Amino acid sequence: MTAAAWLALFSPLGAAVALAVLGDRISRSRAGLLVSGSVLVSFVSSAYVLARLLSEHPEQRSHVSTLWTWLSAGDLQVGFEILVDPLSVFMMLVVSGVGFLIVSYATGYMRGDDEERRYHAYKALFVFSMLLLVQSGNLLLLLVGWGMVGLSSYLLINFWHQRRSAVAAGKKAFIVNAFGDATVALGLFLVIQRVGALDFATVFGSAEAEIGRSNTVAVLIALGLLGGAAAKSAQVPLHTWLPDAMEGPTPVSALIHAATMVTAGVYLIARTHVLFELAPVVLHTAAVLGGVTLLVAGVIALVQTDIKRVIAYSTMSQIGYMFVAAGVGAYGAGMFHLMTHAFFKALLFMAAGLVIHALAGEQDIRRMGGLGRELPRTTRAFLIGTLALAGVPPLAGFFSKDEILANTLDGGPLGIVLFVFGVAGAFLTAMYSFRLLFVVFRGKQSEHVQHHLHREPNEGPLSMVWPVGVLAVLAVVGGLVSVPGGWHAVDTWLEPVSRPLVHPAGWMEAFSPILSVCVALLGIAVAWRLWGQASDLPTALARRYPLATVALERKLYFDEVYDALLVRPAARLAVTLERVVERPIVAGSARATAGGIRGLASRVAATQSGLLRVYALVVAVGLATLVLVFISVR
Amino acid sequence: MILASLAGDVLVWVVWVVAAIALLASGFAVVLFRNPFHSALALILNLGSLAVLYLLLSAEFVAAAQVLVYAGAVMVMFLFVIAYLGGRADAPWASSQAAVRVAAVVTCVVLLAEVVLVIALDARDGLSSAAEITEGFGSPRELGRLFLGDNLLAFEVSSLVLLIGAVGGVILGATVRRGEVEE
Amino acid sequence: MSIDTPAIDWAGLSPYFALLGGIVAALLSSVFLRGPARNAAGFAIAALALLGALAAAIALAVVDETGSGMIADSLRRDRLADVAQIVVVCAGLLAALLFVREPDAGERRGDAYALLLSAVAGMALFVAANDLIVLFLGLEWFSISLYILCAVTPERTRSLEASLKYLIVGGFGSAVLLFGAALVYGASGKLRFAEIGLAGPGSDRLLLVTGLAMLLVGLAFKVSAAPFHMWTPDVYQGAPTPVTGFMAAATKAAALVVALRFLTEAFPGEAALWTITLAVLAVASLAVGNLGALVQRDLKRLLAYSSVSHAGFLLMPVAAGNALGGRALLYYLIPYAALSVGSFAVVAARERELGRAVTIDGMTGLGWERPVHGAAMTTFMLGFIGLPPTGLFLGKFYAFSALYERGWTWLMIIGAVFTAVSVAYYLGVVRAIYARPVLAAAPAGGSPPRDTAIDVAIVASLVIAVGTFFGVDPLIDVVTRAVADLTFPF
Amino acid sequence: MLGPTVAAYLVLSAILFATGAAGVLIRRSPLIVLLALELMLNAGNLALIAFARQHADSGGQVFALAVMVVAATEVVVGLGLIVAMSRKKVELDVDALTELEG
Repeated sequence: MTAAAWLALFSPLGAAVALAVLGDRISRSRAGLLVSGSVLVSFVSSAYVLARLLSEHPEQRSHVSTLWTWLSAGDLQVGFEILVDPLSVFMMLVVSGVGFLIVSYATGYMRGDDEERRYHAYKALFVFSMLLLVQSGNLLLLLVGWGMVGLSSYLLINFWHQRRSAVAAGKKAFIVNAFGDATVALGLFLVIQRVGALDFATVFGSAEAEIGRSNTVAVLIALGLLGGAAAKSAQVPLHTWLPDAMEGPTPVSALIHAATMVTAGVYLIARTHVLFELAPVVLHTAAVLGGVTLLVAGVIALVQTDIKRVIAYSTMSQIGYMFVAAGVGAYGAGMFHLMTHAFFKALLFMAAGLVIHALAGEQDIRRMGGLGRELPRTTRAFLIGTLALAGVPPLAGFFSKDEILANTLDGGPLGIVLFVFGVAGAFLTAMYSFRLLFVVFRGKQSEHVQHHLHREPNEGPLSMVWPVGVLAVLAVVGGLVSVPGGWHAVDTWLEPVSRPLVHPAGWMEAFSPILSVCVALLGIAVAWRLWGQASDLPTALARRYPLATVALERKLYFDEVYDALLVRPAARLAVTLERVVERPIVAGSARATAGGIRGLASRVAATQSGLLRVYALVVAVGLATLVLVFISVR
Repeated sequence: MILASLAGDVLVWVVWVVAAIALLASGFAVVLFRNPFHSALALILNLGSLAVLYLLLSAEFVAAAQVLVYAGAVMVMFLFVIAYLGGRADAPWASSQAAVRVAAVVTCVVLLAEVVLVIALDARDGLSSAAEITEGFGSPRELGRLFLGDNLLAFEVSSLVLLIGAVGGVILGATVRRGEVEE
Repeated sequence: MSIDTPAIDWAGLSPYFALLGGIVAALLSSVFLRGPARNAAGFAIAALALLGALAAAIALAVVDETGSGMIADSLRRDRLADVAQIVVVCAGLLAALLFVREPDAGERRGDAYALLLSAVAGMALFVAANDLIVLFLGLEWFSISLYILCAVTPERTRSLEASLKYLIVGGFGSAVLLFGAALVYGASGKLRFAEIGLAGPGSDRLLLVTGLAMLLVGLAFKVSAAPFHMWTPDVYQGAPTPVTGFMAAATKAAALVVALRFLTEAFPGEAALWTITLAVLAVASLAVGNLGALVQRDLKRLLAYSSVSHAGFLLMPVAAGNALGGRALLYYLIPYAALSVGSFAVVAARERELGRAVTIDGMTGLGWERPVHGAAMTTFMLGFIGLPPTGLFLGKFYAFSALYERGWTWLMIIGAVFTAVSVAYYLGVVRAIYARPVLAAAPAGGSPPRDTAIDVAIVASLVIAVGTFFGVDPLIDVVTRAVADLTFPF
Repeated sequence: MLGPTVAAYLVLSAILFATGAAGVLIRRSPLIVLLALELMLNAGNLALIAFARQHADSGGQVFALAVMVVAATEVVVGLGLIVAMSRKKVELDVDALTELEG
């Protein structure tokens, strides 16, 4: 069984390495096949592992497999090991399953791109990193996967390196993620220092005894982990990279950021919940972050005009729900929503991709409209995704979101507040998702559509259409694995790994769905009123509240604040250093060497003449300072 | 007896003062002369006065080596190269960047002040008295014993470094032969 | 007159003899042979000598349970020296591969091999030095060899320029180090490291710390730690690329190992002073190196600044002053050396292909034209950042752990921040590698033939860099034993 | 010990060191810079020999002799470089050449 898990892990890596080594020697279509085949192998292996686990007693479903002792320093032993347990298998299935659909879709979507092979290689690398992250058997290997996910997402985001905006977006994503990596690493140091081990079993087993509850160290460890989780999962205030990440090839990498990568934070909390529970303050912080994020992102999504960005903000908002769930201790509910979200969000992105594909790359929804008649299948797919997202029963999103809301009700006073947030969020979700649906598919066709729409027999190549179909089915039925008042398959499955802290009573399970369905329907109605029919109400509203509109369109100024506080001072420092230090001292010699062998003009040489002495002078000044310090401290 | 010792002391002082003045003056001259040829000559004087000081410090063998090897062989090579370069070796004295020059002088003065301060503070205790030396201290015999004994490695490595230097000089100084067959 | 010559430990000296034999043979072959035969013979001799030295050093590292002194205790024979020699010799081997087709070296190649061997021998001596004289001689031996090596391609004016700059600033640094050594000798009356350390809290502390300051400057100069780094970009850029690769890897390794040994053995009483100084130097190097690299276009210059920034990372474990730091330093050095030589090897290959200096734009499309080079360079750049799968990931982790143990979390945080800064320029290179060339950068004079030697060097560096990631455990074992003899102050 | 104490020699050596350092820092001719480097190394030698006398330990003298060899080697290499540079640009004015690295 563990052999199958290793196979699942390494097969995408093998594909990535093969593509890197083969370069131009493999044809584009073969490259795509190779990668999708390798991810399919991962999925099948994961399914096999699941089947094997199912045949075991629930309390014994945990297997560690170590390839070799990776490093041992003193008492600290870290193996190159994977952990196979219900939680990791759950994530493996989501990652490799949805990953497989994405990869297959991409072979159609990226066809004809100059650098198709590179794209496939990056994607294989991404799947490998993600699997490493969810399968690792200790915190250090988890950090490795964590970092590699950030890296491969960087590569995907600025895949189109000719676009300045893509490059900037990639950099931003990487820096935010690197910040998260750093905080996780600092957390790990504390764990090593206190517990002296990094493998999950030992750490979780002795955490309470070695670290203690609610003291500074416990809080710092949990904060470090939370920093990483919030960065990777794009939670306020570390969320700014995600909307920009939509610069990646439409919509494939966007999809990766929606369905898989960003859920890593939720996984991390669920996996290390023992450490979080030692610092309930931090756990509650996570919940509050999630609550704030789901509202903020929902509001911003209302005014965005780029089809991918709307879905991106929706992603942030939905992950906010998952953070709320994890934060109140309803890990199963969070993971459940993670799964259904992967289905319907992937569906939405793929449908959006079909739209963009049909419109030759157009992403601005103001230049769409009336596509319902032209693209009936896409419209149906989009409608299913939207209904699931909005939480309309009996689609997948309904069950998972309401499980979260029901769980918050049991979370004490904070839970009640979060419940209110969640219900408000449900309203917003319904509103912005139907706005998107109405604006894109209803109304009259814009001029752009009339000129650029190109029709294909199946509204897209087959390789793009079938994953959409599969996901549409999943988005409809995926929620049935867990039904309020009935059964809780996900909770039960994950029980041995992450026992929930909250147990909603019967009335909660009944009350919350009814309320949230009402709210969602209200949201849909409002959206209908505003965007569903020809009306000048939206513009009138915008005119009425210009400040609010601008603030929302500027995404509540998060970017501007970071820019002023961090980016610009850093840039100024670099520029100043360049002007004061670099140019006078160093640039001269660069110019001289660039001038070529014979062209060492005497003028340049004169600039040079100062240089060497300056070098020596700096040494002398440094020496004088050091001696002065040394004799004065003695 | 006391008188003789006193006379010896005075003599040493006189020699020391003369050598010290020569040392510092020639040192400044090396740095300040416009013509490298003159600077090189000043360095020879500098090395000579150093040899005198070494003698006062009972380092006979080092003093001899200083005069023979250093002031003799090395400086001859120096003068030869300067002569080879001819008048072209004359380099402008002044710096184009006065600020650098000022900063350089200030830094060196500060550094000097620091080291002198350290020596002065130390002179009250550690440096005030020198250990008694034996008869053979600093003699060729004594150093020979060290070079073949305790410091054998230093001896061997010095010769190796010199070999590499010589090879390097040949490599750098040799004209590049053109037209040699390349693979 | 009878002279008691010290006992000679022939086995312990075997690495040196292998190298010395190589130097002599290479010099003779370059005198007597002409044309291609000279090049081939030079390479064969250098490779044989280096492999011999490597084998000897490995054998010694296996045998040396406890350290001992050689030749009247002026040289150490212990695992620290052995491991450092292995690193230096391997860097030499890789650099020798790069020389095989170095076009600018022309007929000087035979001499170049001799000088390379000489530099390796000087470093091998330097890392084993046990007294001030041998320390100074070793330093000068390899420095002088490197000065000449920089100018081994005299057809390029800028390599002469680089060489003279290196010589003058390097001579300045050496003179400072010498004066410091003199003061330390004056303060303690001893030349052997351990005896200096044992001289006890006498009255001459002031003299001692002044000397220590000067010695630190001299060593920091060789490590390229800011603010004593300013020669680095010029010399790295101007020197022939194989020499640069060797310098980047070996000089730093040697100087740091010596710093570790020398400071812990000779200055245990001043530990607070030198550890804090090194920490400050580390911060300065991180700042200067990383910010400087951000604005570079020339790849060799960029890598030079990157090496300054890594001087900062490498100084951190030494600054920690504990056993963990010693282990971290040695471990870090191994993948770092491989990454350095490897990345310069890729630059050298590219340089020969394009027929001009390589800028970041010059890397455009490398990943497509030469997939192996591209993938290797990508791995090297990621490795420099500290990402898996190279050993530097764990190296940084170790270095940080050492700081943590010392209680210097602030330094860890500074290190982490600058790691984030470094991402920008390293990834810039990666991006260029996998960009499609807008205009096909036509190689000057057609594509040169495949250079097997350089490919071997690149793949070998890659294997070492990645191997240190996966084979951490045995390596940790090795470095733990290597520093077991040292007594750390913290 | 006759004459001035060791401290006096050390002060001389320090002055010589500073003079040499200043020479490296302010002169433009590589030849004179090389000469100034010799001054610095000789200052180190003087200090070594003075300390050797103070401790009555010949080790310092051995060190000084080794330094002498190293100094000679540096001179050889430095001069070789200067000659190579002057050769390289025979057609250029040597003033310009010396300015290059001065």
